[in-house]
Amino acid sequence: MSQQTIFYLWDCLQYLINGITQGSLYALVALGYTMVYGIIRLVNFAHGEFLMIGAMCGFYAIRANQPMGVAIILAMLSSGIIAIIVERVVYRPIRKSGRIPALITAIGTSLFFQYFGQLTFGADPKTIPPFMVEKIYTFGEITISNLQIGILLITLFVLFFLWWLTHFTKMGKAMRATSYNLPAAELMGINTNQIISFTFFLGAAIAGLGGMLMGYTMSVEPLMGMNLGTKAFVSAVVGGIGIIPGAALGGYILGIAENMVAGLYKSSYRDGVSFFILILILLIKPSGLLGKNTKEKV
Amino acid sequence: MNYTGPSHKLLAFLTSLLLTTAVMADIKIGVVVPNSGPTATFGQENINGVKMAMSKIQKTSKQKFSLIVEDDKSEAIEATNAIRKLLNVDKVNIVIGEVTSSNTLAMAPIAQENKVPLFSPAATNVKVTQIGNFISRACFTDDFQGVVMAKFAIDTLKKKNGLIVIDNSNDYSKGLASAFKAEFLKNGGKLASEENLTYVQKDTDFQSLLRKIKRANPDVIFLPGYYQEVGLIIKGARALGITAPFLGGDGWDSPKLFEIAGPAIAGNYISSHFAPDDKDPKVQAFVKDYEKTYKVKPGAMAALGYDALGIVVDAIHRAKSSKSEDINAALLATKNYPGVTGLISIDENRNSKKAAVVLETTAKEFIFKNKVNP
Amino acid sequence: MSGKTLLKLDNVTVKFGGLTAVSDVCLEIQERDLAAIIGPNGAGKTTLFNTITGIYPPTLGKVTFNGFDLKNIKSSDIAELGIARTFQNIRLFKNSTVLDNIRLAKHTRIRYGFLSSILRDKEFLEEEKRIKEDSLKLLKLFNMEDKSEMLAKNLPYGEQRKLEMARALATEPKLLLLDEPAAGMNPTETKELTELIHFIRDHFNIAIVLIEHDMRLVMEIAEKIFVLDYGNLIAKGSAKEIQNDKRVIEAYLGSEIEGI
Amino acid sequence: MDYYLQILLLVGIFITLSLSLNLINGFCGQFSLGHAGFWGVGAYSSAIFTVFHPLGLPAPINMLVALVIGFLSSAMCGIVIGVPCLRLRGDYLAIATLGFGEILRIIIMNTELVGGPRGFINIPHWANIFWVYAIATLVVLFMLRLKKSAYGRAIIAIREDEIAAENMGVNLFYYKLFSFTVGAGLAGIAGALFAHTQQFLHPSNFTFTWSVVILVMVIFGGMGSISGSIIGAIFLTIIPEVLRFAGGTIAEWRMTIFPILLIVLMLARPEGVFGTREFLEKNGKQI
Repeated sequence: MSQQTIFYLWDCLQYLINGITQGSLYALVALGYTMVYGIIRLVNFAHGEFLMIGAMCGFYAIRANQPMGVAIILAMLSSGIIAIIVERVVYRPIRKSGRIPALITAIGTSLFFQYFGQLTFGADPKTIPPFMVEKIYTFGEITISNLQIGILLITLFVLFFLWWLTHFTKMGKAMRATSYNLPAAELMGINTNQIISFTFFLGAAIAGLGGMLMGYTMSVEPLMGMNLGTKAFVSAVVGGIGIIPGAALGGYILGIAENMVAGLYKSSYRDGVSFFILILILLIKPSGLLGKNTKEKV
Repeated sequence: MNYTGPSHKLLAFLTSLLLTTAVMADIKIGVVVPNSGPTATFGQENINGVKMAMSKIQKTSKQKFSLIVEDDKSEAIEATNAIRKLLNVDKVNIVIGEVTSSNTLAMAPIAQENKVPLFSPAATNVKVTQIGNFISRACFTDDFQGVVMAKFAIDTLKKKNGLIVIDNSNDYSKGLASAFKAEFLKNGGKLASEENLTYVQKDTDFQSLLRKIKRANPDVIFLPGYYQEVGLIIKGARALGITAPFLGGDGWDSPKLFEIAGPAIAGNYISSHFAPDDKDPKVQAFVKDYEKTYKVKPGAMAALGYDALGIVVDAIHRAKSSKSEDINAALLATKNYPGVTGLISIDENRNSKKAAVVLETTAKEFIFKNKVNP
Repeated sequence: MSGKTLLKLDNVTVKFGGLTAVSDVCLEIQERDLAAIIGPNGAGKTTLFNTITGIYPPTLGKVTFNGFDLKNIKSSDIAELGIARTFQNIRLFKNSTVLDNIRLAKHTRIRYGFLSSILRDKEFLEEEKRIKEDSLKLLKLFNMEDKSEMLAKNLPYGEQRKLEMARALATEPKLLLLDEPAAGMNPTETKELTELIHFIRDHFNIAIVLIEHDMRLVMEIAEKIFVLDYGNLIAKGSAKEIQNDKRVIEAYLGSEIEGI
Repeated sequence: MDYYLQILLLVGIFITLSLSLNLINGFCGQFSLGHAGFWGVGAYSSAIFTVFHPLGLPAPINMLVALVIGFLSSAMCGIVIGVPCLRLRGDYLAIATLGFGEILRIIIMNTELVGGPRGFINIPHWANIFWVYAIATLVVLFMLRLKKSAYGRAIIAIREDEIAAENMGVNLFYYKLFSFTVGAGLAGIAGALFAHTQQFLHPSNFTFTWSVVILVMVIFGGMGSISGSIIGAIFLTIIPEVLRFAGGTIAEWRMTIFPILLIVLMLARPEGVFGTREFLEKNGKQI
């Protein structure tokens, strides 16, 4: 093999590793989209903004000299609480009016928080220090940082936690029942409103965590939710919206594909490739990779 | 206002001041900035500079000015709506704006058609002032910065084995890069690799790029990008053992660069409009005032906003008229205006001719290195 | 039982994944037939209708209508060939007027082009006038002409069922499939319906197949009855024959024999 | 008054745009979130023609050709996107069109010929308020006539109930593709008008956010209502501008007021101002 080919292969490996890191972040944010969609069939466009609010609170906590752990917990809590408030005040009353009004309301909420964020927090990007001191390990031509490993481990932990929660706790079972058939769950005595609130809280809190982890690569700014939210949303759809493992799968596929295309071809097509994959998947299997095909009953 | 220019200028200025203050009615200055949307970070700093200049002028000048500020949401449609409102409803005499080249380009045909001067504080794209004779700017163009840094690399740093990394998502980076390349090769430099090294905004991972740089092994790297990506690139480069200095343009010029890159940022150079630690007393007074008002150090956007308004007010005084055509003529005749971003003259292409400052990065901040005249 | 064969199902099987909804069904409908398909819930009756109208293509077997093999023919083209239907859970165009529901059903009979409709030329105006007159005539047969400008969703339930039938007839079919036309009706309304179905068959000279649970209605009007159970055709024949069929009684035991 | 003229002009362009989306979303019930992409394709392709290859004929003729080019190029994109996507339903279709809209914009962004991220400059000023309202009037007339023809009835039937429509002889694919293509094409015309009145194009005009703005115009007035789309376009173009004059805090916060109004409207009247009816039309009965 020529020197060039060897470099090429090393590069591919490196992009794969970077893709997994980025995919982890997408997955964390995608979980919230998927859980909310699973339970009330709403594409929650404001999810990215919940994340932004959390990350902002985390940033101010750090600036007030709080330790990183406290800041992360604060970020998760504030994301979660804002999600509960929005669900209670805005989404719940609109739910009966059908899906299109609900979708428009979600878009409106998203726009509101974007502009609100720019006016209250200022438009300038704010940096969060990484959640641990960075160390870089080199293997041959590739490098891995302990932060990358940390992000992967945290994501896997969150996924494991969700799996445990949905399969082995009363709350989780109620969530699954609600998601399967909301009116039926209600008849079975499940307080579905409470379940929906909890789902919003959980999804947003995980997104808040994702926002804080992003301190590693990105800064926090009021419009961060828009870019990240769109990608995470695409991940959720690619994996099969409404399905928790699907969100993770979609996130990793997108992360890896984006890094491969940006590295080996051109980074201007980084955003293009995610949408391309999205459309490809929708055309081949509209319900997503792990989704089940459903036929309309006549 | 204390002039440092030749004495006849001072005299002219004083007489104009005397003559005009008595005659003219309230002069309206419109400003279009992005106060929300993706480029709001520049717009918000810029408008701070403009407002500070205004309050300072209102304290000393007898002439009454009113400032009408419009937000354009960082969008071209909104920018054109905003300037039309300023021109037709508020009937402003002159418009300052916008900070980005694309939105200035969107507004330029409208200003030109209405024959009202449009003076951009920070639109550096070459094409902006080519739209017409009512469009001018307070900053130098992208080309100039490329030339400045190529000269700096060869003359001051004595480095001749260069490499250029381009942010492919904007014209700004491409403009600087091509000017740098031409000047660098002309003066005996050579490129360490023929490969196209590019990235785009919002990229967060640069490993592939960095490894290509490392393999090429240059002794100086020109990286005309914006601070967010630049910070990450330099941080990664140092971690990977790339020791060559990076050179950049005013896109780097933000305190955030140091937060993003950390201590790795030390030992690189940029060209910019303004150095807060410039020993010039005008600059020091500006920095002190700004910090007092806004609790942060001013960046280039604030300084350019401050100067843009200063130049406009100066032109209005010299024009002795509130007619837009006269103000424009006076504006284009600006010679050696002593701004905080240098001694500014408007050249025949309606661009600002002024010195660029070269700043060196330490671990914490930019320090003034030298001035490069056009 | 005269006339030529209109609809023929040869060994039709419909599977959804592992579930067999209809299994190896053969049946024939002649012109001017008045037939009924009965069977317990989940027997595959509606699926059979869906297969005939091209919504779910048969997994195995063949559907022939008026000599055409319906394989790979779109629902819309099947409608044009002359099969019309109503739905178990009324599917009207709710936010359209009664008249527009009927006019839409005339869709396949319209000859003017897109440009004519935008330019409103003579061809368009004449044809639209004719369609309107025909539609109102049809509504008159159903005693609904005075409601032609009401929105479909504002009609009472019984009239919604009637409108669905009128709409199906407006496509000018040769075969009309009625999916539980009497569902939710009281005895008086059901009686009217019986008369209406007879009237339709005689006035329009078409074949009618209905799915119905109301045995009184079925026994009164159906000349031919097909019995489905778990996707299998377990019996066919006249009302008398069916009433005495052992397998039918077994299938219905304890549930829906009250009408017999 | 140039400023008021500009607002009036934008209102006219948005009337065409919201009607074009209403054909897809409101009439046919196919949820598209990528409409700004079609708008952009029409704008850019017509401007490529007038900037680089104008015919040696008077400006109005060139403008007419530009409108045709805008229509055809966007309609073509509509077909290319519609053929694979229209099999999808509801949210999935919305997401797919969102993806395509963004891809169109990314392609524009990466095309050096049209200025990429700098924007497309020097577009001739060949259209004006008369052009804009002549086209808007024609589009309104087109939609009114379409609505009252077999084509319109078939398209509306698809919105009301796809399966029933198909069983009444409506070829779903054909009519969905028809409304998608014609809707895209009309958006392309709006794009051509936009390009030749603004004289400047930037990819940021054609983002997902703008697709949403157009959609909100349609939904505000009522899906399927022609007069609703007109009211929606007028209201949503004028409100942000009116707020400019409110001065002080309100002007500064105007961008947050818009989404709040939107949410309140949805809570109070989810079917939009007119529902599927027309102005002065009650219960389907025309007065």
